Amino acid sequence: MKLIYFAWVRQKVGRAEEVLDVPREVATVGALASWLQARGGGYAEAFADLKRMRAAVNQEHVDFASPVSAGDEVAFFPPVTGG
Amino acid sequence: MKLIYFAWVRQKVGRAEEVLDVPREVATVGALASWLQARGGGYAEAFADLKRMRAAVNQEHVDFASPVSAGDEVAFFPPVTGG
Amino acid sequence: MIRVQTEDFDPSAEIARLHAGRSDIGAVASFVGLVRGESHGEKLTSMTLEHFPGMTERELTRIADEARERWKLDGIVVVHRVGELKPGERIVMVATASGHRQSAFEAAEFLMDYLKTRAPFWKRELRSSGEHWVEARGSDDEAAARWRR
Amino acid sequence: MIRVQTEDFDPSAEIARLHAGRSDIGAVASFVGLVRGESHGEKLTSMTLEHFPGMTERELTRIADEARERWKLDGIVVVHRVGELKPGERIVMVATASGHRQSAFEAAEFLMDYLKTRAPFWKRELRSSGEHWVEARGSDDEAAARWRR
Repeated sequence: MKLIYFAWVRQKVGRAEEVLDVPREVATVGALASWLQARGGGYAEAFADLKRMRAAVNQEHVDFASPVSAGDEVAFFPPVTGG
Repeated sequence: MKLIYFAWVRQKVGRAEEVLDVPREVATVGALASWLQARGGGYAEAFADLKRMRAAVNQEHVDFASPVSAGDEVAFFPPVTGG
Repeated sequence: MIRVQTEDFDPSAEIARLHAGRSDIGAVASFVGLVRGESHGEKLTSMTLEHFPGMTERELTRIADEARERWKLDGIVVVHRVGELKPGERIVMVATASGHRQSAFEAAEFLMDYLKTRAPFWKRELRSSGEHWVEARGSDDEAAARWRR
Repeated sequence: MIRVQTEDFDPSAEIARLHAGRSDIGAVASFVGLVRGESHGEKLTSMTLEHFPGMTERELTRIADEARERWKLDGIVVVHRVGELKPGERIVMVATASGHRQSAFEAAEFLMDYLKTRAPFWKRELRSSGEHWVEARGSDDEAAARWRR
Protein backbone atom coordinates (compact mmCIF):
# COMPACT_ATOMS: atom_id res chain seq x y z
CA MET A 1 0.00 0.00 0.00
CA LYS A 2 1.30 3.45 -0.85
CA LEU A 3 1.25 5.90 2.05
CA ILE A 4 1.70 9.67 1.62
CA TYR A 5 2.06 12.22 4.42
CA PHE A 6 1.70 15.99 4.40
CA ALA A 7 2.53 18.95 6.64
CA TRP A 8 3.29 18.03 10.29
CA VAL A 9 2.26 14.41 9.66
CA ARG A 10 5.11 14.19 7.16
CA GLN A 11 7.49 15.91 9.59
CA LYS A 12 6.60 13.61 12.49
CA VAL A 13 6.66 10.41 10.44
CA GLY A 14 9.95 11.59 8.99
CA ARG A 15 9.19 10.89 5.33
CA ALA A 16 6.88 12.15 2.57
CA GLU A 17 5.83 8.75 1.27
CA GLU A 18 6.52 5.05 1.52
CA VAL A 19 5.21 1.67 0.39
CA LEU A 20 4.28 -0.67 3.25
CA ASP A 21 2.97 -4.21 3.45
CA VAL A 22 -0.19 -3.73 5.43
CA PRO A 23 -1.90 -6.82 6.91
CA ARG A 24 -5.15 -7.81 5.21
CA GLU A 25 -7.18 -7.34 8.40
CA VAL A 26 -6.33 -3.62 8.34
CA ALA A 27 -9.34 -2.89 6.14
CA THR A 28 -10.39 0.70 6.96
CA VAL A 29 -8.66 4.08 7.08
CA GLY A 30 -9.17 4.13 10.85
CA ALA A 31 -7.65 0.67 11.28
CA LEU A 32 -4.73 1.75 9.10
CA ALA A 33 -4.16 4.86 11.24
CA SER A 34 -4.15 2.71 14.41
CA TRP A 35 -1.81 0.20 12.81
CA LEU A 36 0.59 3.00 11.84
CA GLN A 37 0.38 4.48 15.33
CA ALA A 38 1.33 1.10 16.80
CA ARG A 39 4.59 1.20 14.82
CA GLY A 40 5.80 3.65 17.49
CA GLY A 41 8.36 6.46 17.21
CA GLY A 42 7.36 9.23 14.80
CA TYR A 43 4.27 7.27 13.76
CA ALA A 44 3.04 7.12 17.36
CA GLU A 45 3.53 10.86 17.64
CA ALA A 46 1.90 11.71 14.28
CA PHE A 47 -1.14 9.51 14.89
CA ALA A 48 -1.54 10.25 18.62
CA ASP A 49 -4.65 12.40 18.13
CA LEU A 50 -6.82 11.12 15.28
CA LYS A 51 -9.27 14.01 15.72
CA ARG A 52 -6.59 16.21 14.17
CA MET A 53 -6.00 13.79 11.26
CA ARG A 54 -7.65 13.72 7.83
CA ALA A 55 -7.24 11.18 5.04
CA ALA A 56 -7.65 10.71 1.31
CA VAL A 57 -7.80 7.40 -0.57
CA ASN A 58 -6.74 7.63 -4.19
CA GLN A 59 -6.89 11.44 -3.97
CA GLU A 60 -10.46 11.59 -2.62
CA HIS A 61 -11.34 12.88 0.85
CA VAL A 62 -12.63 9.98 2.97
CA ASP A 63 -13.69 9.38 6.55
CA PHE A 64 -12.04 6.85 8.85
CA ALA A 65 -14.70 4.20 8.24
CA SER A 66 -13.80 4.04 4.53
CA PRO A 67 -12.28 0.79 3.22
CA VAL A 68 -8.64 0.49 2.15
CA SER A 69 -6.93 -2.35 0.35
CA ALA A 70 -3.51 -3.27 -0.97
CA GLY A 71 -3.58 -1.34 -4.25
CA ASP A 72 -4.72 1.95 -2.71
CA GLU A 73 -2.79 5.17 -2.30
CA VAL A 74 -3.65 6.52 1.16
CA ALA A 75 -2.72 10.05 2.25
CA PHE A 76 -2.75 11.32 5.85
CA PHE A 77 -2.66 15.02 6.63
CA PRO A 78 -3.91 17.73 9.03
CA PRO A 79 -7.11 19.68 8.25
CA VAL A 80 -6.37 21.80 5.18
CA THR A 81 -5.40 25.48 5.52
CA GLY A 82 -5.22 26.91 2.00
CA GLY A 83 -6.80 30.05 0.60
CA MET B 1 -34.70 78.62 -8.64
CA LYS B 2 -32.07 76.62 -10.48
CA LEU B 3 -33.46 73.63 -12.41
CA ILE B 4 -31.26 70.83 -13.79
CA TYR B 5 -32.39 68.00 -16.05
CA PHE B 6 -30.74 64.69 -16.91
CA ALA B 7 -31.12 61.89 -19.48
CA TRP B 8 -34.46 61.87 -21.32
CA VAL B 9 -35.83 64.61 -19.07
CA ARG B 10 -33.10 66.89 -20.41
CA GLN B 11 -33.78 65.77 -23.98
CA LYS B 12 -37.53 66.39 -23.70
CA VAL B 13 -37.23 69.72 -21.91
CA GLY B 14 -34.62 70.68 -24.49
CA ARG B 15 -32.02 72.06 -22.10
CA ALA B 16 -29.65 70.84 -19.39
CA GLU B 17 -30.36 73.61 -16.88
CA GLU B 18 -32.08 76.93 -16.42
CA VAL B 19 -32.98 79.48 -13.78
CA LEU B 20 -36.73 80.13 -13.44
CA ASP B 21 -38.83 82.42 -11.28
CA VAL B 22 -41.08 79.93 -9.56
CA PRO B 23 -44.18 81.28 -7.74
CA ARG B 24 -43.96 81.16 -3.94
CA GLU B 25 -46.98 78.85 -3.67
CA VAL B 26 -45.03 76.14 -5.53
CA ALA B 27 -43.57 74.84 -2.28
CA THR B 28 -42.89 71.12 -2.86
CA VAL B 29 -41.03 69.05 -5.43
CA GLY B 30 -44.35 67.59 -6.57
CA ALA B 31 -45.92 71.04 -6.99
CA LEU B 32 -42.85 72.17 -8.92
CA ALA B 33 -43.12 69.16 -11.26
CA SER B 34 -46.79 69.95 -11.91
CA TRP B 35 -46.00 73.63 -12.44
CA LEU B 36 -43.30 72.70 -14.97
CA GLN B 37 -45.66 70.27 -16.71
CA ALA B 38 -48.23 73.05 -17.08
CA ARG B 39 -45.71 75.08 -19.08
CA GLY B 40 -46.54 72.75 -21.98
CA GLY B 41 -44.37 71.67 -24.91
CA GLY B 42 -41.31 69.65 -23.95
CA TYR B 43 -42.07 70.20 -20.25
CA ALA B 44 -45.54 68.64 -20.65
CA GLU B 45 -43.96 65.66 -22.33
CA ALA B 46 -41.10 65.27 -19.84
CA PHE B 47 -43.37 65.53 -16.80
CA ALA B 48 -46.32 63.55 -18.23
CA ASP B 49 -45.70 60.51 -16.03
CA LEU B 50 -44.37 61.48 -12.60
CA LYS B 51 -44.04 57.82 -11.59
CA ARG B 52 -41.04 57.68 -13.93
CA MET B 53 -39.52 60.86 -12.48
CA ARG B 54 -37.03 61.25 -9.63
CA ALA B 55 -35.71 64.43 -8.02
CA ALA B 56 -32.83 65.81 -5.99
CA VAL B 57 -32.77 69.08 -4.05
CA ASN B 58 -29.30 70.54 -3.53
CA GLN B 59 -27.80 67.21 -4.68
CA GLU B 60 -29.76 65.04 -2.22
CA HIS B 61 -32.35 62.47 -3.32
CA VAL B 62 -35.80 63.64 -2.18
CA ASP B 63 -39.41 62.52 -2.57
CA PHE B 64 -42.11 64.66 -4.14
CA ALA B 65 -43.45 65.84 -0.78
CA SER B 66 -40.14 67.54 0.03
CA PRO B 67 -40.12 71.35 0.28
CA VAL B 68 -38.45 73.61 -2.28
CA SER B 69 -37.77 77.31 -2.13
CA ALA B 70 -36.24 80.06 -4.22
CA GLY B 71 -32.55 79.43 -3.40
CA ASP B 72 -32.67 75.70 -4.11
CA GLU B 73 -31.07 73.77 -6.92
CA VAL B 74 -33.62 71.18 -8.04
CA ALA B 75 -32.73 68.32 -10.38
CA PHE B 76 -35.22 66.11 -12.24
CA PHE B 77 -34.17 62.81 -13.82
CA PRO B 78 -35.29 59.25 -14.56
CA PRO B 79 -34.53 56.40 -12.11
CA VAL B 80 -30.76 55.94 -12.13
CA THR B 81 -29.14 53.20 -14.25
CA GLY B 82 -25.43 53.23 -13.40
CA GLY B 83 -23.18 50.33 -12.46
CA MET C 1 -11.29 56.27 -2.80
CA ILE C 2 -14.08 57.41 -5.15
CA ARG C 3 -13.44 58.27 -8.82
CA VAL C 4 -15.64 59.16 -11.78
CA GLN C 5 -13.67 59.29 -15.01
CA THR C 6 -13.85 58.86 -18.77
CA GLU C 7 -10.57 56.87 -18.94
CA ASP C 8 -10.33 53.13 -18.49
CA PHE C 9 -8.86 51.73 -15.27
CA ASP C 10 -6.67 48.75 -14.39
CA PRO C 11 -8.28 46.28 -11.96
CA SER C 12 -4.87 45.13 -10.62
CA ALA C 13 -3.88 48.71 -9.86
CA GLU C 14 -7.20 49.35 -8.09
CA ILE C 15 -6.79 46.20 -5.97
CA ALA C 16 -3.14 47.09 -5.28
CA ARG C 17 -4.26 50.54 -4.11
CA LEU C 18 -5.87 48.76 -1.15
CA HIS C 19 -2.85 46.74 -0.05
CA ALA C 20 0.33 48.07 -1.71
CA GLY C 21 3.04 49.01 0.77
CA ARG C 22 1.24 47.44 3.71
CA SER C 23 0.96 43.90 5.03
CA ASP C 24 -2.11 44.09 7.27
CA ILE C 25 -4.62 43.37 4.48
CA GLY C 26 -5.62 39.73 4.06
CA ALA C 27 -8.69 39.87 1.81
CA VAL C 28 -9.78 41.98 -1.15
CA ALA C 29 -13.13 41.33 -2.82
CA SER C 30 -13.99 43.13 -6.03
CA PHE C 31 -16.47 43.49 -8.83
CA VAL C 32 -16.00 44.64 -12.42
CA GLY C 33 -18.99 45.55 -14.60
CA LEU C 34 -18.61 45.41 -18.39
CA VAL C 35 -20.56 46.64 -21.42
CA ARG C 36 -22.41 43.74 -23.02
CA GLY C 37 -22.59 43.58 -26.81
CA GLU C 38 -26.28 42.82 -26.92
CA SER C 39 -29.34 44.47 -25.40
CA HIS C 40 -33.02 43.69 -25.90
CA GLY C 41 -32.03 41.14 -28.54
CA GLU C 42 -30.23 43.80 -30.60
CA LYS C 43 -26.57 44.37 -31.31
CA LEU C 44 -25.20 47.22 -29.21
CA THR C 45 -22.94 49.71 -31.00
CA SER C 46 -22.04 51.80 -27.96
CA MET C 47 -23.25 52.91 -24.56
CA THR C 48 -23.03 56.48 -23.28
CA LEU C 49 -23.04 57.21 -19.58
CA GLU C 50 -23.97 60.60 -18.21
CA HIS C 51 -24.02 61.61 -14.56
CA PHE C 52 -24.71 64.47 -12.17
CA PRO C 53 -21.23 65.84 -11.34
CA GLY C 54 -20.96 66.70 -7.67
CA MET C 55 -23.99 64.71 -6.60
CA THR C 56 -22.43 61.51 -7.97
CA GLU C 57 -19.33 61.87 -5.80
CA ARG C 58 -21.49 62.81 -2.80
CA GLU C 59 -23.73 59.76 -3.21
CA LEU C 60 -20.79 57.40 -3.78
CA THR C 61 -19.05 58.78 -0.69
CA ARG C 62 -22.23 58.37 1.32
CA ILE C 63 -22.61 54.75 0.13
CA ALA C 64 -18.95 54.01 0.98
CA ASP C 65 -19.41 55.59 4.44
CA GLU C 66 -22.45 53.40 5.01
CA ALA C 67 -20.46 50.29 4.03
CA ARG C 68 -17.75 51.29 6.51
CA GLU C 69 -20.38 51.62 9.25
CA ARG C 70 -21.77 48.15 8.53
CA TRP C 71 -18.54 46.19 8.08
CA LYS C 72 -15.03 46.47 9.46
CA LEU C 73 -13.19 47.50 6.31
CA ASP C 74 -9.59 48.50 5.69
CA GLY C 75 -10.31 50.27 2.42
CA ILE C 76 -12.80 50.87 -0.38
CA VAL C 77 -12.30 51.70 -4.05
CA VAL C 78 -15.14 52.77 -6.35
CA VAL C 79 -14.32 53.73 -9.95
CA HIS C 80 -17.10 54.52 -12.41
CA ARG C 81 -16.61 55.56 -16.01
CA VAL C 82 -18.72 58.08 -17.92
CA GLY C 83 -18.86 58.99 -21.59
CA GLU C 84 -19.04 56.66 -24.57
CA LEU C 85 -18.10 53.00 -24.08
CA LYS C 86 -17.92 50.11 -26.51
CA PRO C 87 -19.00 46.48 -25.95
CA GLY C 88 -16.52 44.61 -23.75
CA GLU C 89 -15.23 47.79 -22.08
CA ARG C 90 -15.09 48.16 -18.29
CA ILE C 91 -17.80 50.40 -16.80
CA VAL C 92 -17.40 50.14 -13.05
CA MET C 93 -15.28 48.55 -10.37
CA VAL C 94 -15.68 48.31 -6.62
CA ALA C 95 -13.10 46.72 -4.34
CA THR C 96 -13.12 46.25 -0.59
CA ALA C 97 -10.35 45.24 1.79
CA SER C 98 -11.05 43.57 5.09
CA GLY C 99 -9.54 41.19 7.62
CA HIS C 100 -12.55 38.97 7.01
CA ARG C 101 -13.35 37.41 3.66
CA GLN C 102 -17.10 37.46 4.22
CA SER C 103 -17.09 41.14 5.20
CA ALA C 104 -15.14 42.03 2.06
CA PHE C 105 -17.60 40.12 -0.15
CA GLU C 106 -20.72 41.49 1.54
CA ALA C 107 -19.47 45.07 1.46
CA ALA C 108 -18.58 44.84 -2.25
CA GLU C 109 -22.02 43.47 -3.06
CA PHE C 110 -23.66 46.15 -0.92
CA LEU C 111 -21.68 48.91 -2.68
CA MET C 112 -22.78 47.65 -6.11
CA ASP C 113 -26.42 47.26 -5.07
CA TYR C 114 -26.56 50.77 -3.61
CA LEU C 115 -24.57 52.33 -6.44
CA LYS C 116 -27.03 50.83 -8.95
CA THR C 117 -30.05 52.37 -7.23
CA ARG C 118 -28.70 55.62 -5.78
CA ALA C 119 -25.73 56.99 -7.72
CA PRO C 120 -26.94 59.46 -10.38
CA PHE C 121 -25.72 57.78 -13.57
CA TRP C 122 -27.82 57.20 -16.69
CA LYS C 123 -27.05 54.89 -19.59
CA ARG C 124 -28.05 55.50 -23.19
CA GLU C 125 -27.61 52.67 -25.66
CA LEU C 126 -27.00 52.99 -29.36
CA ARG C 127 -28.53 49.83 -30.82
CA SER C 128 -29.49 48.64 -34.30
CA SER C 129 -32.90 50.31 -33.87
CA GLY C 130 -31.49 53.64 -32.66
CA GLU C 131 -30.85 55.37 -29.32
CA HIS C 132 -32.55 54.14 -26.17
CA TRP C 133 -32.26 55.19 -22.54
CA VAL C 134 -31.75 52.17 -20.33
CA GLU C 135 -34.71 51.54 -18.02
CA ALA C 136 -34.09 50.96 -14.32
CA ARG C 137 -34.67 47.34 -13.33
CA GLY C 138 -36.91 46.18 -10.51
CA SER C 139 -34.35 43.47 -9.72
CA ASP C 140 -31.83 46.19 -8.78
CA ASP C 141 -34.32 47.75 -6.37
CA GLU C 142 -34.90 44.32 -4.84
CA ALA C 143 -31.16 43.73 -4.52
CA ALA C 144 -30.74 47.05 -2.70
CA ALA C 145 -33.77 46.35 -0.48
CA ARG C 146 -32.03 43.24 0.93
CA TRP C 147 -29.70 45.53 2.88
CA ARG C 148 -32.40 47.63 4.54
CA ARG C 149 -32.31 47.47 8.32
CA MET D 1 -9.42 27.51 -15.41
CA ILE D 2 -7.57 26.04 -12.42
CA ARG D 3 -3.88 26.75 -11.72
CA VAL D 4 -1.49 25.92 -8.90
CA GLN D 5 1.82 27.72 -9.29
CA THR D 6 4.79 29.17 -7.44
CA GLU D 7 4.85 32.38 -9.54
CA ASP D 8 2.81 35.48 -8.77
CA PHE D 9 -0.22 36.30 -10.91
CA ASP D 10 -1.79 39.53 -12.23
CA PRO D 11 -5.40 40.06 -11.07
CA SER D 12 -6.23 42.17 -14.17
CA ALA D 13 -5.01 39.40 -16.46
CA GLU D 14 -7.05 36.80 -14.56
CA ILE D 15 -10.19 38.94 -14.80
CA ALA D 16 -9.49 39.65 -18.48
CA ARG D 17 -9.18 35.90 -19.10
CA LEU D 18 -12.91 35.72 -18.39
CA HIS D 19 -14.02 38.44 -20.79
CA ALA D 20 -11.23 39.31 -23.22
CA GLY D 21 -12.24 38.98 -26.86
CA ARG D 22 -15.92 38.52 -26.05
CA SER D 23 -18.73 40.93 -25.25
CA ASP D 24 -21.32 38.68 -23.61
CA ILE D 25 -19.89 39.01 -20.08
CA GLY D 26 -21.43 41.72 -17.91
CA ALA D 27 -20.21 40.91 -14.41
CA VAL D 28 -16.97 39.58 -12.91
CA ALA D 29 -16.66 39.11 -9.14
CA SER D 30 -13.31 38.23 -7.66
CA PHE D 31 -11.36 37.67 -4.50
CA VAL D 32 -7.65 38.05 -3.77
CA GLY D 33 -6.11 36.62 -0.59
CA LEU D 34 -2.84 38.09 0.69
CA VAL D 35 -0.17 37.12 3.22
CA ARG D 36 -0.57 39.18 6.37
CA GLY D 37 2.54 40.42 8.13
CA GLU D 38 1.38 39.40 11.57
CA SER D 39 0.09 36.16 13.05
CA HIS D 40 -0.75 35.27 16.65
CA GLY D 41 0.60 38.66 17.68
CA GLU D 42 4.01 37.94 16.16
CA LYS D 43 5.79 39.34 13.14
CA LEU D 44 5.62 36.94 10.22
CA THR D 45 8.83 36.47 8.25
CA SER D 46 7.41 34.19 5.56
CA MET D 47 4.71 31.64 4.84
CA THR D 48 5.31 28.37 3.01
CA LEU D 49 2.47 26.59 1.26
CA GLU D 50 2.62 22.92 0.43
CA HIS D 51 -0.05 20.92 -1.37
CA PHE D 52 -0.97 17.46 -2.65
CA PRO D 53 -0.20 17.65 -6.40
CA GLY D 54 -2.87 15.94 -8.41
CA MET D 55 -5.46 15.86 -5.65
CA THR D 56 -5.34 19.66 -5.41
CA GLU D 57 -6.27 20.10 -9.07
CA ARG D 58 -8.95 17.40 -8.75
CA GLU D 59 -10.53 19.05 -5.72
CA LEU D 60 -10.40 22.53 -7.25
CA THR D 61 -11.98 21.21 -10.45
CA ARG D 62 -14.68 19.48 -8.44
CA ILE D 63 -15.39 22.68 -6.48
CA ALA D 64 -15.56 24.70 -9.73
CA ASP D 65 -17.92 22.10 -11.26
CA GLU D 66 -20.14 22.34 -8.22
CA ALA D 67 -20.25 26.15 -8.53
CA ARG D 68 -21.24 25.79 -12.18
CA GLU D 69 -24.07 23.46 -11.18
CA ARG D 70 -25.40 25.92 -8.61
CA TRP D 71 -25.10 29.17 -10.56
CA LYS D 72 -25.30 30.11 -14.20
CA LEU D 73 -21.67 31.08 -14.81
CA ASP D 74 -19.80 32.10 -17.94
CA GLY D 75 -16.38 31.32 -16.53
CA ILE D 76 -14.31 30.56 -13.44
CA VAL D 77 -10.67 31.25 -12.61
CA VAL D 78 -8.93 29.78 -9.58
CA VAL D 79 -5.20 30.47 -9.08
CA HIS D 80 -3.41 29.32 -5.94
CA ARG D 81 0.24 29.79 -5.19
CA VAL D 82 2.51 27.33 -3.38
CA GLY D 83 6.04 27.65 -2.04
CA GLU D 84 7.47 30.45 0.07
CA LEU D 85 5.60 33.77 0.23
CA LYS D 86 6.42 37.02 1.97
CA PRO D 87 4.03 39.38 3.81
CA GLY D 88 1.90 41.37 1.36
CA GLU D 89 2.24 38.80 -1.43
CA ARG D 90 -0.80 37.38 -3.22
CA ILE D 91 -1.72 33.79 -2.22
CA VAL D 92 -4.94 33.02 -4.04
CA MET D 93 -7.45 34.49 -6.48
CA VAL D 94 -10.86 33.32 -7.59
CA ALA D 95 -12.90 35.12 -10.24
CA THR D 96 -16.33 34.32 -11.62
CA ALA D 97 -18.15 35.69 -14.66
CA SER D 98 -21.91 35.73 -14.92
CA GLY D 99 -24.78 37.61 -16.50
CA HIS D 100 -26.00 38.28 -12.98
CA ARG D 101 -24.06 40.25 -10.42
CA GLN D 102 -25.42 38.32 -7.47
CA SER D 103 -24.58 34.94 -9.03
CA ALA D 104 -21.02 36.08 -9.68
CA PHE D 105 -20.62 37.24 -6.06
CA GLU D 106 -22.19 34.16 -4.53
CA ALA D 107 -20.19 31.76 -6.69
CA ALA D 108 -16.89 33.52 -5.84
CA GLU D 109 -17.69 33.34 -2.12
CA PHE D 110 -18.69 29.68 -2.45
CA LEU D 111 -15.43 28.86 -4.28
CA MET D 112 -13.35 30.46 -1.53
CA ASP D 113 -15.31 28.79 1.28
CA TYR D 114 -14.99 25.35 -0.31
CA LEU D 115 -11.37 25.86 -1.32
CA LYS D 116 -10.50 26.77 2.28
CA THR D 117 -12.02 23.58 3.68
CA ARG D 118 -11.45 21.02 0.90
CA ALA D 119 -8.44 21.85 -1.29
CA PRO D 120 -5.32 20.06 0.08
CA PHE D 121 -3.05 23.02 0.90
CA TRP D 122 -1.17 23.52 4.15
CA LYS D 123 0.44 26.70 5.42
CA ARG D 124 3.55 26.85 7.56
CA GLU D 125 4.47 30.18 9.10
CA LEU D 126 7.94 31.36 10.01
CA ARG D 127 7.37 33.76 12.91
CA SER D 128 9.58 35.39 15.55
CA SER D 129 9.12 32.30 17.76
CA GLY D 130 9.92 29.80 15.00
CA GLU D 131 8.05 27.62 12.55
CA HIS D 132 4.36 26.87 13.08
CA TRP D 133 1.82 24.99 11.00
CA VAL D 134 -1.33 27.06 10.60
CA GLU D 135 -4.32 25.50 12.38
CA ALA D 136 -7.60 25.10 10.49
CA ARG D 137 -10.23 27.56 11.69
CA GLY D 138 -13.72 26.62 12.82
CA SER D 139 -14.99 29.80 11.16
CA ASP D 140 -13.95 28.40 7.76
CA ASP D 141 -15.92 25.19 8.41
CA GLU D 142 -18.92 27.30 9.34
CA ALA D 143 -18.56 29.42 6.20
CA ALA D 144 -18.50 26.28 4.05
CA ALA D 145 -21.45 24.78 5.94
CA ARG D 146 -23.65 27.72 4.85
CA TRP D 147 -23.72 26.27 1.34
CA ARG D 148 -24.81 22.76 2.30
CA ARG D 149 -28.08 21.74 0.71
